[in-house]
Amino acid sequence: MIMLLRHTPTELADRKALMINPAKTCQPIGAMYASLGIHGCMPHSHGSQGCCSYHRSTLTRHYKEPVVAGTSSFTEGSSVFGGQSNMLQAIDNLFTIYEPDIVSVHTTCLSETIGDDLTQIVQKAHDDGKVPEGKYVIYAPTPSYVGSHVTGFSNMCKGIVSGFAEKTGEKLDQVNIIPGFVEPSDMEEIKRLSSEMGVKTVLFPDTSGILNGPQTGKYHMYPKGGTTVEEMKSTGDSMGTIALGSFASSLAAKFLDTKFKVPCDILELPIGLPATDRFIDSLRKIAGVNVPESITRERGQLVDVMTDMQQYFYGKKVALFGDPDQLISLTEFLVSLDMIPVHIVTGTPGKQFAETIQAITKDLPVPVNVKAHGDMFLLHQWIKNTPVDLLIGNTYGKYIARDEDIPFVRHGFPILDRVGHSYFPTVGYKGGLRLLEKILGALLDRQDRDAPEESFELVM
Amino acid sequence: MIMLLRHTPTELADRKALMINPAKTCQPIGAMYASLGIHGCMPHSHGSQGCCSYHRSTLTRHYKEPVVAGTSSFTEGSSVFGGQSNMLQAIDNLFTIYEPDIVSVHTTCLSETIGDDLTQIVQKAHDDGKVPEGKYVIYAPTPSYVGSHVTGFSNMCKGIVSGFAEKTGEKLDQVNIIPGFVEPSDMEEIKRLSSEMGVKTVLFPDTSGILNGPQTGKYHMYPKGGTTVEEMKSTGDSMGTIALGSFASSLAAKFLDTKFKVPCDILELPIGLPATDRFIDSLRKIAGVNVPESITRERGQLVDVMTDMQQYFYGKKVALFGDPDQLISLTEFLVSLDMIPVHIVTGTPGKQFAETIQAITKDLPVPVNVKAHGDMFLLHQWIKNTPVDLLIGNTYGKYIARDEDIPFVRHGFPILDRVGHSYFPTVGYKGGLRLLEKILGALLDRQDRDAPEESFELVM
Amino acid sequence: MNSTLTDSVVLERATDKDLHKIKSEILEKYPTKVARKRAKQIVINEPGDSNTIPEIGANIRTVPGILTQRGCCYAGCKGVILGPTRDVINIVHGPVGCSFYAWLTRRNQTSTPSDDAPNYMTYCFTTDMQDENIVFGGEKKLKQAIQEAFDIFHPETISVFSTCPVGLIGDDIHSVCREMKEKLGINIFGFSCEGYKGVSQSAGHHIANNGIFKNVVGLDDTIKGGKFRINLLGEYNIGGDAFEIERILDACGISLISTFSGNSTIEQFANSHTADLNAVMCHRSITYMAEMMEEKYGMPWMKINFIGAEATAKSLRKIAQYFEDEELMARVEEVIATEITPVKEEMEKARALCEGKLAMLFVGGSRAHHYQELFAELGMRTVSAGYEFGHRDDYEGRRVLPSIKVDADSRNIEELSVTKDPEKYRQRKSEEELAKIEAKGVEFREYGGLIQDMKNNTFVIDDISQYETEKLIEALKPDIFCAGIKEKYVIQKSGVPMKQLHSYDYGGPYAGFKGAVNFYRDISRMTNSKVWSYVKAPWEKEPELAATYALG
Amino acid sequence: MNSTLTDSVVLERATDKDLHKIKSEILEKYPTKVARKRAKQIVINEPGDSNTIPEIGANIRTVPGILTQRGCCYAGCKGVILGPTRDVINIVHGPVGCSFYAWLTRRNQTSTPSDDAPNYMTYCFTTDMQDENIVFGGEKKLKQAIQEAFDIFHPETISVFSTCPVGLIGDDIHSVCREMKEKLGINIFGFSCEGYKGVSQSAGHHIANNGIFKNVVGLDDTIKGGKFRINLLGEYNIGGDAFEIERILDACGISLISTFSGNSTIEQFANSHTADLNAVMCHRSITYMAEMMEEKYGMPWMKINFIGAEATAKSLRKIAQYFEDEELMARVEEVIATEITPVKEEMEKARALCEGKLAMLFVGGSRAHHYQELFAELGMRTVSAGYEFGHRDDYEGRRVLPSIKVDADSRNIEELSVTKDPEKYRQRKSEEELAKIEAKGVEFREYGGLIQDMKNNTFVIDDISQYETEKLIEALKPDIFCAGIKEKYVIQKSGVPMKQLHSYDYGGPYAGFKGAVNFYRDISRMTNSKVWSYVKAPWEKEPELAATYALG
Repeated sequence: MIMLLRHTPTELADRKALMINPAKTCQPIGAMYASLGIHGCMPHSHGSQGCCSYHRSTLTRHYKEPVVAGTSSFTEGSSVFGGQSNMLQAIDNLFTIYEPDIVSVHTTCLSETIGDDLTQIVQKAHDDGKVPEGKYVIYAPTPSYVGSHVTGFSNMCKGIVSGFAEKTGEKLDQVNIIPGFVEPSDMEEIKRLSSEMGVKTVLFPDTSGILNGPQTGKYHMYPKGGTTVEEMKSTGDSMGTIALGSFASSLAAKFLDTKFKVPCDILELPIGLPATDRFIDSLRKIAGVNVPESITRERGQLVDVMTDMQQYFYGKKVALFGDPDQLISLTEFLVSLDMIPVHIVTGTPGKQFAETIQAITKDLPVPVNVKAHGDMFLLHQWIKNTPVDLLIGNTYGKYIARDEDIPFVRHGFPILDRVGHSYFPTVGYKGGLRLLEKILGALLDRQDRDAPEESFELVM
Repeated sequence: MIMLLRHTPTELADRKALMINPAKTCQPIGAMYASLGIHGCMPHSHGSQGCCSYHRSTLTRHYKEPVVAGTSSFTEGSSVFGGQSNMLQAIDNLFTIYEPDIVSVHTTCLSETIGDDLTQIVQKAHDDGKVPEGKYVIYAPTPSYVGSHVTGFSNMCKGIVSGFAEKTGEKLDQVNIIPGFVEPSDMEEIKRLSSEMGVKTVLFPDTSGILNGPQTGKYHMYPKGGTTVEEMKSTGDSMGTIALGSFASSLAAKFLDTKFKVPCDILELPIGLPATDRFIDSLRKIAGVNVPESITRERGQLVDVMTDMQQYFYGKKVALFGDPDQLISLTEFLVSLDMIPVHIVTGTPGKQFAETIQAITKDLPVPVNVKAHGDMFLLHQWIKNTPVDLLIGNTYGKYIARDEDIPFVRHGFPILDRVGHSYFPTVGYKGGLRLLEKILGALLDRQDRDAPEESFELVM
Repeated sequence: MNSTLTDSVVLERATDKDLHKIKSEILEKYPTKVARKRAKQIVINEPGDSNTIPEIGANIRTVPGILTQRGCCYAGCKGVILGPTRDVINIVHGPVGCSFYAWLTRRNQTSTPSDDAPNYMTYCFTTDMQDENIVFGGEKKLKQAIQEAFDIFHPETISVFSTCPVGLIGDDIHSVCREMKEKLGINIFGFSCEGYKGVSQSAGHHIANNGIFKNVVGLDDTIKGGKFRINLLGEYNIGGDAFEIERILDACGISLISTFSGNSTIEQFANSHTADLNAVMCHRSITYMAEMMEEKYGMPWMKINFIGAEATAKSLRKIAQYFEDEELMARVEEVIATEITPVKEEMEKARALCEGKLAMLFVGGSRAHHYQELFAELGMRTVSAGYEFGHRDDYEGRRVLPSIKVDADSRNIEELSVTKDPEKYRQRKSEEELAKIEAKGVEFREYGGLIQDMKNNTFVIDDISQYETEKLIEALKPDIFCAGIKEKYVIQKSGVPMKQLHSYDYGGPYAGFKGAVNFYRDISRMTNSKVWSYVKAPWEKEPELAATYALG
Repeated sequence: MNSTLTDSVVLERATDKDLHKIKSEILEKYPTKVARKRAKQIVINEPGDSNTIPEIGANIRTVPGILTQRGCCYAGCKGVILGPTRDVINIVHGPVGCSFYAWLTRRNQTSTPSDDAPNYMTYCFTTDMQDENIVFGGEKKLKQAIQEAFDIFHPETISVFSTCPVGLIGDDIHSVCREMKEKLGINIFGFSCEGYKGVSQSAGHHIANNGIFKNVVGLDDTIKGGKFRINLLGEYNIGGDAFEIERILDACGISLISTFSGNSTIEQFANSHTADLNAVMCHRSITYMAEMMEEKYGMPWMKINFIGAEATAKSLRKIAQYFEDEELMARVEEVIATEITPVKEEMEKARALCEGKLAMLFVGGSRAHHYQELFAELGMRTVSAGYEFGHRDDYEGRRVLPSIKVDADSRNIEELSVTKDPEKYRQRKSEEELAKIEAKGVEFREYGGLIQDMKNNTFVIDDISQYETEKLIEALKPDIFCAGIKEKYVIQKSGVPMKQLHSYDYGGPYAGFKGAVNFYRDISRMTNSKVWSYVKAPWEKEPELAATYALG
């Protein structure tokens, strides 16, 4: 078979400047995704048209759903004289033509390099009467040359609370949850778990219902779903905030803490048993509720499959790449399954990533390769040097999986070639079951494929 | 590669006596499964030990859960003199040692051939004081030489209502649902959908919580879950019965109708869009409720994936085998996806099966092979004559799938080599989404596997 | 383009709806200035004399916030033109995103002869600029990146693409490229294709053409191929289109020296000036190249079109006529005769299911035009069409070129001044010879516009907005809508099947004879699928309750 | 069996618990008659002189309703003995279930030399009797089924198995088989192995042995193999055990003429009487065959055991001693020396993680005994064990045989009367020669019981019930429990890892040297896995609420 990544050598070479096959993309797409999780919101990309077009395309390919957003359509002129007039015109047009409740602006490397001041431009939009009564413009700086799409998501989460959160002085019996850069299905599952716990929550952003919407024969630009203005305003009065995933969610949580004294608990994404345990336990403690039987039962089902199928997980080597919050929880989950995550790469920078992974994997019997601000080329080289039994990552992983003939489980962003991720969660205990089903399926399909006649198993 | 079913010739030959590679098994296992869906129930197999052992083993391998049941342990003597004394002793021992609320007896070919009269023996057990106060013995005749495991399930459903149902004269605001021979996850999903509709239901049998239970570190012979005695008693007072799957569920429904004038609606299993639509619509009409937004939304999500992914389904030929109720709904679902189910085999006898399938497939552009009381050997021969793009069936299908190199989706009973079926439903709209994810996954994995370099797709 | 459609039924109306009313309803919602601008870009093909071609606003700035589907200059340069060439390492100089989004997302196929042959298309290379590179400049990092690419891969060619911030901070990528070219001894060159240049992808095509022409074309004078040697320009091998065209050309005995750019190599580009004819598919993106090559090397160009069975046949004949070779003409007729029968059969089958249905096409810079051929073959009516990044000539025909005023956005894109190459120029045909061929109905240096090929009472809309799309669907209720991935699910949520004409929805090929068959099948599948009948739930269709009883 | 364990530490107690107390607590719950019966089947290995072997109730009827794990006669005949033989079409005459449940569910592996070689093990054949067959008899259908099997597959052998109703309605399968054998000219024979016969699978083994002996053994007199020619009896190639044993025998230069029955063929059975020694693994299921072959053909048999590295070495030595060949003995020592080193290494590694842990084994008719070898090698203590279908000799040793009274259930199983074959009998070793070899510590026609090999203060329980299993786990808290699939999840729900010793949980092989390594690894994985630490939720471990606030 002809190799798709035939030029990737086994020998590692130090690279200082060239990124090859990135395991991240840029901030604005994360900001756009977060904005889509607000009800009645039109995301707006302050930059040249290409950014917006690329982000919409990528999000659309991942969700197979409409993704609309405005762009300031910078020309060479705007790049010289600044984007204010483009943005003012855009705000006017968006509110006039598309009638959103909110326009949520994020910047790009272009407008950031120029130095456009969003605070000032938005103020001017208000002053010029471009923002209709009762409508909102929120914004976040998301320079593409800092961090990654996860950072952009994080910045827009902060943009949401800094744009909306208020403190009335009256505490509300509710908990804020920032779900992190996860699927709409995950956000829905986090809401279901919280509601099952009897805890009233404000989850933001919330793309469920928006990026996994129904086919109804009628297109709705602003579908049912998303966090409402009222909910977002109320976050300053909440009893606490649970931030899921420190890379994606801690910024907004800390803002609420600092500005409104809403205390926050920064947890890992509830992917896998141990992390979900901590999420449920945190909810329990913050809200002073008992964990209902129904959730303990879901948990027990997950543990049941873990114990029943342990032989198939045990000792299997895994390579994984993706976003740091996802990888941290996934790695912990794999370790809890007696699996061995040996190569772990995120494209997102941040030195605490490697430290966290090293702490999780410290008892493993083999050395673990881990890198933040790494790329898939490096991951592939690691795999060539130490082969693995399983690869977990986004769709781009399929090229490595094919060349190296490794069972492959799609997880993360973007998944461009399969459906399911937006409908079925991987967070929570049920999400853990889904992951186990997928991992087992990949491993057992391989065993079936490679089994000689005499050991092709009926029962597994 | 060495062929696993190398002796299967392409040429079809008429067979009158030899069944090869059955697509069914015998009644008692279906009865045992149904009995497990009653809370506090100990199934009991009235026959020789092997039956019980085989049924427990097969159910255990499918569910990866404890399955306990008693046996009358016939010896040569009992076979000559009748099994009454063994059964009386068994009833005594079961109640004494294992303290069930209910012992649910089914027969076997052995005890049926002998002619043991369960009504009489159970009466004697009561008369002899072997049935403690407040405890129950119910029973069903399940001769292995009639019908199949589905028939056994059906007979035990009737055994349940004939053993428990009462009419107090006071109608209850509730609907009986007989879910058919489906997974615990399916039963749970049917309950969820009903509850979401605001309809109070008695679902029986109900194996959810029993055959997909949690790992808690403590074994419970009678786990939480299952239909309770009170619920089963109340079925005679219900406003109506929805029987899902005429092969598995109509017998009990008709019994309630005839004996207690509880009207019944006999529907197909709610697998796939059209059949789920009919189930929801029937619930709506019987209970006089509106379909809530939440369910319409789930439906819309399923339609959305159907429309978005139509190109991958369209025109794909499918072979499927399994139980008649499952196959009828699955076939209809595949047709609604523009797929072409070309070979359909159930081992269960019943001439209405072929008629129903023919009606569903009448507009297909190719002739459809369908057979009730058929076997997998025939299916395999059909496939050799007209190859297919996909095979759907229980674990035994993997031998055909491997020999003929066909993408394979496991569905039905038994699934012995994968997990997931007992946790994630295939009924309802969410179940439809799961099926679509699995079917698409199988088709696209194959496309990826076979794609030459130039057409290995990133986006699908 | 003279389509089968226009030949027969020029005056037929595509719809009976009052398009003027619809247009004013659409414009009503816009702020005044926007409405005025959009009014020029929304043209109604009037009933009556089809020789009056209305003027359209095109290749002008998009209104900010209007929800355009357009992309940027970088997308046109890297994504479209350089993307499908496998033996060059394309390093995107900038923050990670631009490179990431263009990574394998255009569905150009490439087929290498062996596992030894270079193919870097599956890779994504970027300098991943960080904030310090923005502050202190990125030239050093770029230089290092080129070095690392060379050390690891040893490619024969490296190209570099500037993204937005690079232009602003003033990194001189061209001098970096020159320096590294000298140092490493391989061909290295750059494109200043910052996203903000021009008004759409179109600017990037021009920049890409210029770069390839300057840095690659003419480097290899080896004469390859047989007697009839052509280049195919503007064919990007989406879904294997180029493979099908290659198959047909091969059957006809025509040698393909290079394709700009699909299943292409830098090696072929370098040798492309040795061909004897440039056959141009997507005139929008590549005519620059055809013109410069004619000027410098003396080879004529003609517009051809392999989308549609009739169009394919016609294009083959045109090429054969150019070569004025009886044997070739006979061979071409033979190929057409063999190929066309099964195509016609499939066409009839599909036509029975599709005839009379309505299509809309809003895509690209020539596709919205070309694909009307295929719809016409199916008896379907195109009721509205337009380009995402077309110019006026793409709508009105090349003849309109002299009357187009060059605005500031276009002026910023370099126009190369090209002259005859003293050594390599070779006039393939004299003007007299060309005139003689033209007299037989073959045009050179010419292409028709979309407007003249469309029926009367149709909409032609440039740079259509999301809002206009919605209104149009509501008003005209098409049976199929063709555009790109961004529009895909917006359209489908309205219950209208949507066909992507960039990616072909991962189907195809649609070019040539076999491609036409694929298209017929796909369109008849999409417009006749059962799935759309399930959009409404039974309780939505029949909401009355025959309540057996009501629950407490 | 003389295990490494018993050699060294006979008197060590396996547990300090008061087993008498536990036993009476268990019996307390039973109805009086049941308690009395079970009391005999629950034996405590007393501290003290290990030569006193307590008597145990075994191979007696199961109490109805007690929740036994036992299967039936058919399972023993078709499932165990005939199942693993690939070149015979096994038609199960009866309703569908019996054939279905035995379809590929025992994990016997088979490896054919080529795609031409017959392998029917992946197929399931049944007459699928319907009610009319029960009423009017099924002989005609059976005849027709045999004909159809012949017409489609052209096998060389067909066998037929009676299931429960067949015996009751009186179908004479044997006469049908004879008739069809005559008609078709291939070997066809039947087994009257109705499920109600005997008290467990064990009856089926006997019936199977009789059938194979009568109908197959001795049919082919060809002398195959080398100088040292043996049969392996009672090795069913679960998880590839036989492959590992074949590998080792091959390395030693010992020819395996046949295996009864794993990776086996009818062809080998037919030829098996030409071997010079029967080496018996699972004595429970197959000693019948060894005895009959010795009687009729004159070849001695000895008990061997390939479960456990030491046991494997010892068994190889015994075989070598039988042949009294220096070269063979040297070769065997060489093989052992080479193989044992890596095994020992793995043993030590695993032992470090497993030492002192407790095991329970309730399975089969010899496995519960054999596998104690492996646990001993890991330093694990077997605190309870028993068989599902063992007889008293399996517990107490073969010496007890004369004292066992034959009850009604056993009497119904045919005992073949076997005599010397006038032509084929050949005495391999005279009684004197055997005595000479025995003097060196090799026993013939002998096997020890499980009880004598177990430590003091352990439970030995025959036909253990579900209830007893639960109580035992509660009382003795084992670290691992070995049994079959029916017990698997019951045990695991109690938080105790459970190892299937029928299917090996789809792992293995566990026999021989490589198998031992697999076992060490699996057991150390299972008894040291992280997953068990997650059984309790954090809120179950620490249920107090540090309520930040309470919601309304």
